This record gives sequence, structure tokens and C-alpha cells, in this order.
Amino acid sequence: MLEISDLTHSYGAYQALGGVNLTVAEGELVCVVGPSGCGKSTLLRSIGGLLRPTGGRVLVQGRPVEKVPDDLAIVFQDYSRSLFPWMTVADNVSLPLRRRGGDRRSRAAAAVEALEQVGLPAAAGKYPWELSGGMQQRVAIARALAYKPALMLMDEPFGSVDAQTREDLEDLVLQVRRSSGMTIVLITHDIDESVYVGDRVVVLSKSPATVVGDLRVELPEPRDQIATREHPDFVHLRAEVGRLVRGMRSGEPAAAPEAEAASPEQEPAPAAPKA
Amino acid sequence: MLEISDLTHSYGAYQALGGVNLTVAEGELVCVVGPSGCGKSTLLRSIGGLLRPTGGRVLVQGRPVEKVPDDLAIVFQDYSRSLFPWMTVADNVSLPLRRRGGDRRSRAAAAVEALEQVGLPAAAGKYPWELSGGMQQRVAIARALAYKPALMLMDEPFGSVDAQTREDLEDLVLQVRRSSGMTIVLITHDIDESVYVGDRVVVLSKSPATVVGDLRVELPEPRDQIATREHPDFVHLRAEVGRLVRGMRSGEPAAAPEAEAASPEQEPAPAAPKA
Amino acid sequence: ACGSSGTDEAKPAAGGAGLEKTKLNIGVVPVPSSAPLFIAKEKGFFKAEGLEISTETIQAPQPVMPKILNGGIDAFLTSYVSLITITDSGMAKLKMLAESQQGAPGVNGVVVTKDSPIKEPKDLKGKKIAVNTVKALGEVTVSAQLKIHGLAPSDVTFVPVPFADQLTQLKAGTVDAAWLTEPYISAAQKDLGARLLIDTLSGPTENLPLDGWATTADWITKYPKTAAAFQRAIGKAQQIAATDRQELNKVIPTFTQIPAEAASTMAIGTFSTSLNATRIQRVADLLNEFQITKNKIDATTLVAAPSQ
Amino acid sequence: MKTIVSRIAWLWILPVVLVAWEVSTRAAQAVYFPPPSVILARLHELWFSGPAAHVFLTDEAAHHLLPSLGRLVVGWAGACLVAIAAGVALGRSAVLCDVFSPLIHFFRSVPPPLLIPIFMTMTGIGTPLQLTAIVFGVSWPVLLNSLDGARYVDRQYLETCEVFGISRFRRLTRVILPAASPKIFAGLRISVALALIMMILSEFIGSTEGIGYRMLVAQSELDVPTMWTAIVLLGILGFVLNAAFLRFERHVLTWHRGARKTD
Amino acid sequence: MTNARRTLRGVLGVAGFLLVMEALGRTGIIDPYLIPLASTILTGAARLLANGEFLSQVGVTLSSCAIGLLLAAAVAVPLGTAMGTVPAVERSLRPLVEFLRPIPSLALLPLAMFLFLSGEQGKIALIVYTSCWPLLINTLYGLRDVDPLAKETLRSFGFGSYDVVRLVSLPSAAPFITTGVRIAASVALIVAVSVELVAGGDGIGVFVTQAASGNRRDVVLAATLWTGIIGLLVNSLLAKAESRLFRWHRARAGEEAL
Ligand SMILES: Nc1ncnc2c1ncn2[C@@H]1O[C@H](COP(=O)(O)OP(=O)(O)OP(=O)(O)O)[C@@H](O)[C@H]1O
Ligand SMILES: Nc1ncnc2c1ncn2[C@@H]1O[C@H](COP(=O)(O)OP(=O)(O)OP(=O)(O)O)[C@@H](O)[C@H]1O
Ligand SMILES: [Mg+2]
Ligand SMILES: [Mg+2]
Repeated sequence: MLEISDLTHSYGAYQALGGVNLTVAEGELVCVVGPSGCGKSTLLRSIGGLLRPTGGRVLVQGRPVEKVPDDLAIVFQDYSRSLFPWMTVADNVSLPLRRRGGDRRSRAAAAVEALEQVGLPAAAGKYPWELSGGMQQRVAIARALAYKPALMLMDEPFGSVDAQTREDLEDLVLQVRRSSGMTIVLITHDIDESVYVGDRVVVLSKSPATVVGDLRVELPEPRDQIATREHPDFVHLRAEVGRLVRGMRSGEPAAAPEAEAASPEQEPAPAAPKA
Repeated sequence: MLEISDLTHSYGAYQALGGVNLTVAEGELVCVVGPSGCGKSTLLRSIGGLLRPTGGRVLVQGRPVEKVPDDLAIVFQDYSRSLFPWMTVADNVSLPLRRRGGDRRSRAAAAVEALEQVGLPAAAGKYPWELSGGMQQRVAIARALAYKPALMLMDEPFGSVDAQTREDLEDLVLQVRRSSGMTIVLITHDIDESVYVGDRVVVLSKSPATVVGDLRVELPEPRDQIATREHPDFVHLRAEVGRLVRGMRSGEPAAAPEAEAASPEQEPAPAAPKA
Repeated sequence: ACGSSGTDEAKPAAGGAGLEKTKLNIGVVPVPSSAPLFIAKEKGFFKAEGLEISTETIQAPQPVMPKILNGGIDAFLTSYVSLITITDSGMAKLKMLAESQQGAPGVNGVVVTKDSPIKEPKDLKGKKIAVNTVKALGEVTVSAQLKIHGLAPSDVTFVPVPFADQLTQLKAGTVDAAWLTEPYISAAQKDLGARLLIDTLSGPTENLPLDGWATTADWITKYPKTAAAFQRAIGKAQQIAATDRQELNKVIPTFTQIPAEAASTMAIGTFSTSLNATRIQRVADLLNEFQITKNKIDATTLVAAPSQ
Repeated sequence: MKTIVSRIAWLWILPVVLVAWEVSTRAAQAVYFPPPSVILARLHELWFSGPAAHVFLTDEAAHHLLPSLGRLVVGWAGACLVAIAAGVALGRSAVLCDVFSPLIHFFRSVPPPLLIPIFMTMTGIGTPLQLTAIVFGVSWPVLLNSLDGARYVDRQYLETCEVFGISRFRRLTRVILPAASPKIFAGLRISVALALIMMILSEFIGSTEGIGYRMLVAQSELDVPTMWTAIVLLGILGFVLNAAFLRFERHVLTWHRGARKTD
Repeated sequence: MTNARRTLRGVLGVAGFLLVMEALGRTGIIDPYLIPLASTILTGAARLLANGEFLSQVGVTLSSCAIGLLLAAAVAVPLGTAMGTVPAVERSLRPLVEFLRPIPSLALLPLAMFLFLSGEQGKIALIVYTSCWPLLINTLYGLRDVDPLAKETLRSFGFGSYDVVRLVSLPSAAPFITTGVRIAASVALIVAVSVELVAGGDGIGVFVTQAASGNRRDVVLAATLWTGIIGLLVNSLLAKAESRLFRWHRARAGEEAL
């Protein structure tokens, strides 16, 4: 689905990405974690074709990314700016559905359904600026989910919602992924979350970012908020990711032997669980 | 320091706050948690004088809030829109310092120091739009910290940073509070965080929001990321808050007897720990 | 989009004996000189010739030259000064179809305020004189008058100010004197107690022909019969205008906004009934003398043979 | 070197238009449309064939061009200052805005040719009149755009100011003006060209010198090539002034381009 | 309710202005012969309302303005959009636009009249020419001010540039463009009247010419007053439409002065 090799990007003189290698299989859900400002959003924008990287290659479904790949959705980190203030929430959600065809009625129905899924059944007729931060973020998620893309990129999608809603949304993403088989790259700061939702957790070093860890999560499916989090493997993986992230923060070089060992970067990505 | 009685607010026909009562003593750090969209930001804006509530009273230092109280700082939830894109990061941080007097040089030094504290020593000369989301959020925190207000309101200030940075920032806030004695109201979605940093945790019901829980956190000072979180009281409190928030989410009325018992709303707030 | 076709091409009209063109659009200036046209219209002289006349308000021919060239306007009221300047520019060959007014005492003049220090024409040296447009009748006739008093045109400054605003400028003192025409002269005397310092249609400029109805030479060649019919109709009206002041008093308020009372008391030039090339030559010579035209224009080329 | 070449390359449209213009006017032979070559020859003869000591300006140019330009610059600068100050004040005060906006919208709809005579009674003839006319005519777009810009500043910017107790003056200079600057600059850009137009209009009445006066004379003499030289001169002036303006704008709005660029 | 208050303030402003002018005239600080008393001009203006000739001329001017404005918008907004979205177009056309913009419509008047057989068409052509520029510039700047993240959002869903322009850039630039429309509307009125003053034909300007040649300065000023009032009315109509259409814009911005 997605192959990234030696991807570098510099903003002027400042190098944000320092050669990222990553392969994501069809249907896989990969979580990306890394210190703040390391280049996660930059990586996501490169995959999404919104940024022309200064070096390296990104292939989506075998084709190099030159413009925005087909059948893609992004939930932006700065969700409030990505909602259109002149449209109601329902219009915001149904807007991308125009590309899917279908009549106005069915688009509206899909939008309302997506809004219900994220727990906002009553917000359809409101404007984004009438919503709280967390509600706006959920609208952005609903928009991406309703679109049912083949590849979904999510940049800290649950950062502004309360713990309970966050768990619900995590489960929602897992469920949608299972039912529609989409491939998901999800950036998060929550290590627990990355282990809970991810098939794999990729750890980036601070910038210039490289992959310093790539862990397979092999927890029993379907995941469950209580059972999974109590699973000994979960606790172990969480500690492992935590160590990797912390190691980066404390300034160890990107190619620290310990990290290298834990990240079989060059290995082909393991087969994804099929929906 | 802060007395809120029977505070209500409606946006048009929609009631967001349904009679909030809350007292915060000088030097206290109160965490506010509650479901997404319940009215936390609305409460904060009312305290900050940015919103004229439709009913009830807010007193800051004994005076009713009519305009923005003196000596106040807010870290907005939508941090990216509160940084001025036409100023460098250093200028953004030092702009409010004029009120504190001092010459240009000392203001610049204070700005740089604050930026160092939040882990952005190199960002001073950049523009906000050249920074990652988490970095922007930290600039907003640095601005508020450098200002050293008597009352600081923080709306999910650590939502966009990685786990490690988050812990550092939590400790930074605790340390600044201790050294300057400021009063802080902090909104968060992270229950662990609320217990870790707060002297009290206030739980709001879903909207129309009322206070359904007001728990004193009596953990040994100074707090420590590892020791405190392993403390049995911490684990207990965390579960307690979690239960309250969850209880609200599952639709129990705001005045559920159980919740009521745990929230001695009408009691005068306990004396704050002195810096 | 630019063409030279007229509005309605020749078709034998009911009343007109084989006129090339029966519908004419005439550019009129809302001043007394246009009166004969309206008299002719009212009395049915045009209809009798088989002509149908529509009018369009203009200020001077220069700005509407394009319309004249492309046929939007068939004939128009113009001063001889404009006629000659346009001919001099080489842009178009114009010819006078019929003359309207000829100078008479009190019709044009330089006025100053009641208590102005300018007591006689030679006090104008170094002063600002308002004229309605630059390089036109005002400049020429004032220059001709100044010459008698030993002043050159360069001794004064001519400032373009529309007639309607000259009285206030005079009162405000922004100009020292104003070259006015009727009905403004009467108004200046009435409102400001102004003095007529020079009658600019006296002495060297006495009886100077002022204006008339003109068209392009091409137009006359193309529509000779129509031109003649127009001349006949306007000629009859000129006759009335020349002899019957009552008729003028009646018609002027209908196409201008000059109130009836002002119309009946203001000075009006002589409405002439012939086209006289020698008289016109005086205008051309004056224009040339004061370097408003570059070439010496032969007046005989400016008149269309009067019809009988 | 390369930047100069690439910059000039963007002017490709000028020769294309010039050639098309020349060809079509030669073909059409219309009196009102002399070919550009004739106009340029006339332009050179009339304004720029003077002695080298006078930077090749003819006496005619010194007499008509320089005073016009002087008034243009002073008038434009004055108008911008007045209009930005007034616009921001009105934009930030609902009361002032409500009280004055009918008068503003009234006066900006009155054709300047009708008002210039009234100004003239107050200013007399000459430079003060032209300056008044330029300031009057040029102010409106700047005023309107500054008013809108200052009025619709992102609420959170203002709230941030308020929260941090930023003084009124600094709020104005450091926040409101920069936030409104994209709109203000749109107004300024409109006004640069408008100032040239008002410069001409103001010289049509009550003036004895200037490009507008010269144009008036050419119109009354039906001297078409000279009329065109004035038109071309205005175009060139507009082009040059605008280029200078864009340079200034680029300098001031760097942040805006950075913050608003997409890859 | 707030609307009523705003109107009331506006009325107070106008009334205050008129009173000051009247007082200045009556006390002789301003010579009433130079600028007639406000009351004189107002009565004159009221009298014009009963003047059928004047009303029909107003109709002519207004319809030319409306047609001209519509045509200008039809030309300038798409052109501005093209220039604002495709940098190559902007840089190529800029020299031409900047050359044409400062040429006053009155200077082009003879040319317009030569090109268009009917005076009315020539007038409309000049209105289009002149009111294009504010529309074009404001469209250009409005498009430049669109939040890049909004555009990227749409692009990320696979929409092409055309859709990005249609669904994001234009709506988000719309408040900017309508400011341009309001500027252009008064420019159109000014051009229409000025052209009529010089070139004749029909319209308010011609009415003024006639009044002026009859030395009816009172009528000239009354008609001048009416052009201003018409501009004011047109502006308030546009402003009303604007505030209805762009509620979102006001909601996001701190419109209430603090
Ligand atoms: N437009 C830009 N111009 C210059 N530098 C930029 C720009 N955008 C990002 N950067 C820099 O690139 C680096 C990586 O930014 P990016 O947004 O990818 O980080 P991130 O990993 O998403 O961080 P966060 O978790 O805080 O969102 C940062 O150091 C930032 O300062
Ligand atoms: N400007 C507004 N107009 C109308 N309704 C609004 C407005 N702002 C907020 N609301 C509504 O008020 C409620 C409370 O909003 P608020 O922003 O206070 O929530 P919050 O507790 O901060 O939520 P979150 O944690 O998601 O940020 C929400 O339901 C929201 O829809
Ligand atoms: Mg990011
Ligand atoms: Mg909130």
C-alpha cells in the first residue's frame, strides 16, 4: 500500500526528515509516535502529497506520490482550521462525499450517520464555530470516516477529547477499519493508545527524524479497552515504546544499537490482518 | 481568589452551563475535567471575562468580573489562533511583558528563558507558522508563564505534545506555581494528569454543566512523575475521578446522589497550600 | 464596432421629396442658441420637410466627435471656435449648415465683483480670469479686447471653470474676473452686484458670429437633400427667432432650465438668417492670431451652400 | 543576472500587446487610434526630448509633469494616512462607525467633478485644490478596506490581547494593524491607480498646469496623439508606482506570504 | 433591535452634520452663497422628487450602473480568481493590468464613444472598465488570504484545483470580494455621472448639465445630493446582503468593538 524510502525534507536550512524508511501493508493500522516537533506531520503531509519532499520516494499503491493520491483522507492536527466556517457541520462532513457520487439525500444520510458514530447526533445543523474544540475534532474525524478512503492519515485525531470519548473513538476507528479494510497511519502522543489501536508502532527520532523503532503489536483481536490494556503483552509493549521515545528525547543518536535492534526497518512489512 | 456562584450560560437557546458553583483559593491549582462539549471552555471564558455569562456571579479577588481581570493569563485551547503570525515567536512571548515594565533587553531575556523552559530554545527567531503543532502549543504556554500572572487559566494546555514533554511541562507548571504562588485553573482530558498536578479535581457533568465532583488531592509534595503516580492514593483518586466522568457520560443526571456525595460543592473551598 | 453608417438609411419619406435620410439625431446644447431648432420642431417646420428630429444634450462638439464621426449624431450646435479648431486639427472636415447667433452687446463679457480693485481692463494684468473651457471663444475675445488696452494674452491667466461655478468662484475670490455669457451675466449682476468690465462682443469683436448648426462635409455629400431640408426648416425658425422675442421667451424655458423670468430679461444675440463667409473669416483670423489654431483657415470651406 | 532576466521575462505580454496594437491600428486607420509608434514618437518629442542637463525632460514636461507628480505623491501619502487612521478608528468603534458610515457612503458616491468646484471656493486655485481633490478621491477605498479589515480581526487575537492586558496603543499597532494589513494593502493598491486618476481629474477644473490640464488642452484641440501620450504616460506611471508599491508590500507582508503559502 | 439602534446612530450622525452645516451657514462662517444652507439644499432635493424628468434620468443612470457593475463582476471576479490561483497568470497579466488601471475613464471617453455607436453602450463600457479594478484587486487579495489548511483539506480528499477554488477559495474570499463590490458600486455611479456630464446622452449628469447651463445652482446641488443618497442606499442594500450571507465571517471575527 505505502512504501517510503529514504524520505528527507528540509524547510529551508532546517532538516525535518532525515531519511525515513517505512512500509505499510494494505489494511494495516500503523501508529507513529515521536517527540514533539520531530517531523511526524511533515511525514504525513509528504505521504498525502501536500508537500514535495526534498529527497527520497513515497509510493502509494505502487505509484509515486506526485499529487494527492486518490482515495485518501487526512484528519489534520489543526482540525479547527480544516473545517469550513461557512458550512454547517453536516455540509462539512458531506462535502467530500460529492466525489463518491450519489445523490444529495444519500450524502446527507451518510453525514448524519458519521456524526452519530462520533457522538454528535445533534450537531448536524450547527456551524463549526458553534462547537467546542473536542466536538470540532470529532467532526473532522466524522468527515474522514464518512468518506471511507482506502488510505487514511490521522494526525493526533483524539487530542482534544475526554478519556471516555477517546476510547470510544479508538474503538470506532478499529471497527471501521475492520469493516472497510482501509489502511490507516495514525500519529499519536499517547503511547498506550498507539499500542492499543496499532498493528505496528513506529517510533521516530527527534528531527532530522528517522525510524528508530518499528514494533509489531500482536495482541488478541478484537481489542477491548479493558482486557487488552490488561494483557501482559500490552504492558510490555507499552514499556518498550516508552523506552524508545524516551531514549530519543534524552538525546541518543538515531542509530543507537538498542533502538536499531528493535526496529527491523528494512524488513518487508508483515502481512496485514484482513478485514 | 476566585468565587463562582450559580454561573449559567446559554448560547442562544442552548444552555451550556447550568449553574456552576466553585471556589478557588489563592495559590491553588484546580483541575477541571468533564466530557467533551460540556462547557469547560465556556466556564474558562466566563472567568476570564471574555464572555458575559447569562446568569450567576464570578468574583476574582473579591471583585465581580466585568471586563478581563487584571493580572490574568489564558492558554487557549485553540492555541494556533492565539499566536500572532506576523510576529516571531520571541516577540509573541515578550509582547505582554511590556505591562510588567522593564527594558527591551530584559523582556527579550525573559522570553528566551521561558522558551527554554518549554524546550524550545532554538525557536525564538522563527514565526509561529514555521513550528509544529506541539511547538506552537508550547509557545503559548511559554507566553503565559513568562507573564507570571496572579491567575492562570489553561485550556488543555498539553494536548498536542508527546508523553515525555507533557510530563516535563506538568512539572514545569508545578514548579512555577510553587515559586511564584500563582493560582491556576487547568482544564484537561487526562484523568491521570488532573490528579497528578491538581490540588483539587473538579468534575463537570455534561451540558448544561454543573459541578458533580470536587475532590481534594492530598498527595505528598513535591510531586514526582514516578513516585506520585505509584502512590496508592493516586491510583485511588484516579479511579474515583474516572468513575465520576464515566458516570456523567453514561447519562446519569447531574445531581445523582452518588456524585452529589462526592462533591461538597457548597462547602467553602479548602485552604490552599501556600507556595 | 466603429462604422460610418447612419441610423436610418435613405428611404423615400412621405412628406419629404426623396430625402436620403429622414430621422436625424441632433446634438443640442441647452443654451438660447438652440432655440430655433425647438421653434422649428414645435411649429412643425421639420415635419413639413419630412424630417423627424430627435435631440441629444451635449456640452461641446469635441467630446462627442466620435459620435459625430461614426454617425451617432447627424448635426449639432457648435460655436465657430470649436468648428474651426476641429477643422484645424485635421480630424474632420466640418461645415456650418446654418448660423444661429451673432454677437450683440451684453451677451458675453468679463465681469468683476462690485468692490473689485479692477476698475478698467488694463488692471487685469497678472490676474486670473475664469473661462468655461480653455482655447476657445473666451480666450480669443478677451485677448482681442486686451490687445486694445495694450495687454498680451500671456499677461493674464485663463483658468478653466464651468460657467455654473464661476459666480461662486468670483464671490470666493479664487478668480479675479470671469468671462461669462448670458444668463450668467445677468445673474452675476443681480446676485453679486457685479460689474461688466468688458463687453467682449464690441469693438474688434463686434457682431462676431457665435455659433450654428454644423455637420461633417461627408454627411452633406451623402445626404444633400436632407441637408437642404434641414437648412430650410431651421431658416424659417431663425426668422422667427430674429424678430419675435416673445417666441424665444416662450421656448427657452422648455429645453433649458433657465427660469421664464430670467429668460425674458437676459440679453440675447442676433439670430442671423444667412451664412456669411467674410464674417466667419474674422473668427478664423482671430483664432490664428492668438495661436489657438496652427493654420490659417479659409472660411469659405466652412459653410455649406445655403439652400433656396 | 539570472534573476533580472527571469524578472524581465514576465513582461512578455507587453511586446505582444504592443505589436498587436500597432498592427490593428495600422489596419483600422481610425483617427482616434493612432498606432503606438506614432504615440511614442510624440511622447518622446513632447516630454522627453529635452537637454541631458534636465534629465532629458522638455520644458513642457518640467512645467506639466513635475508639479503633477509632486501633488500625486503628497496627496496619495496624505490620503493613505488619513484613510487608514479613520478606517481603523471606525472599524474598532461600533458607535463611531454607525454614526459616520452614512456620511462616508454618501460622500464617496458623489462624483468628484461635482465637488471640485465646491472645494475650489475653499482652497482657491492651484496646488491646495488638487491636493484636496486627490485626498478626497483616493481615501475611500483605503478607508473602506481598513474599516473592514480592522473590524473583522480574528476574535481570538483580540481576546489574547485582552487577556494579557496589552495596552490599547500596542493592541492597535502590533495586532489590529497587522491583522488588517492584507485588506489595507488591497485598498492601498487600488488607491495607487486612483491617485493618478484623481490627479488628472483635479487638473481638469481650475488648473493651469499639469498633465491633466495638458490633456484638456489636447482634447479641446482634438490633438489625438497628444491625448494618447497622456494616456500612455499615465499607464507607465501606474506601472512604475505599482511595482514600487508591490516591493514595499512584499517587505511588509512577508509573514503573510509565509503563513499563507501552500506547497 | 440592534439594527434599529445602528440606524438611529446613523440618523443622528447625519442630523448632526446637517445641523453643523446649517449653523455654519447661518452664522456666516461659511458664505451661504458659496455653499447654500443645508435646509435650502434639502428642500431643493425634496422638490426634485416631484420632477418626473429628474426621476427618469435617475432611472437611466441607475440601470447603466447596474448593467455595468454586473458585467464588471462577470469579468473581474473570474479574472481575479485566475490571477489569484495561478501565479503564472498573475505575473503575466500584471504588467498589462497595472498599465491600464491608472488611466482615467474620462481620458478614454472619446475612444469608448468612437467604438460604441450608442452613447449608452460607451458609458457602460467605461463603467465596466473602471469598476473592474477594485473588484479585481480585492478578489486577488481575498484569494491570497485563504487559509492554506482549508485548501489542503479539500485537496487531501482528492478534489482538483477547480473544486478547491469553487468550494474553498471563493467562499472564503467572498467577504473580501464584496468589499470590492461595494467600492465598485460607488465607482460605477461616479463614472456614470461623470461621463454623462461630459458626453451628454441621458442620465443624472445630463440633468445636471442642463441645470448648470440655466444657472440653476440650487438644482445642481440638489441633484448632487441625490447621487450621494443613491450611493448611500445602494451601499446599505449591499451591506445588508453581505451581513446576511456572511454570518460565519462575523461570528469568527471580533466584530463587536471591545
Ligand atoms: N512551514 C515550515 N517552515 C519551516 N519549518 C517548519 C515548517 N513546518 C514545520 N517546520 C519545522 O519542521 C519540524 C517538524 O515539524 P512537524 O510539524 O512535522 O512536527 P511534528 O512531529 O508534527 O510535531 P508535533 O507533534 O508537535 O505536531 C519542526 O521543527 C518545525 O519547526
Ligand atoms: N459560539 C457558540 N455558539 C453556540 N454554541 C456554542 C458556542 N460555543 C460553544 N457552544 C456550545 O456550548 C457547549 C460547550 O462548549 P465548550 O467549548 O465550553 O465545551 P468544552 O467543555 O470546552 O468542550 P471540549 O472539551 O470539547 O473543548 C458545546 O455544546 C458547544 O456546542
Ligand atoms: Mg504535528
Ligand atoms: Mg473546550
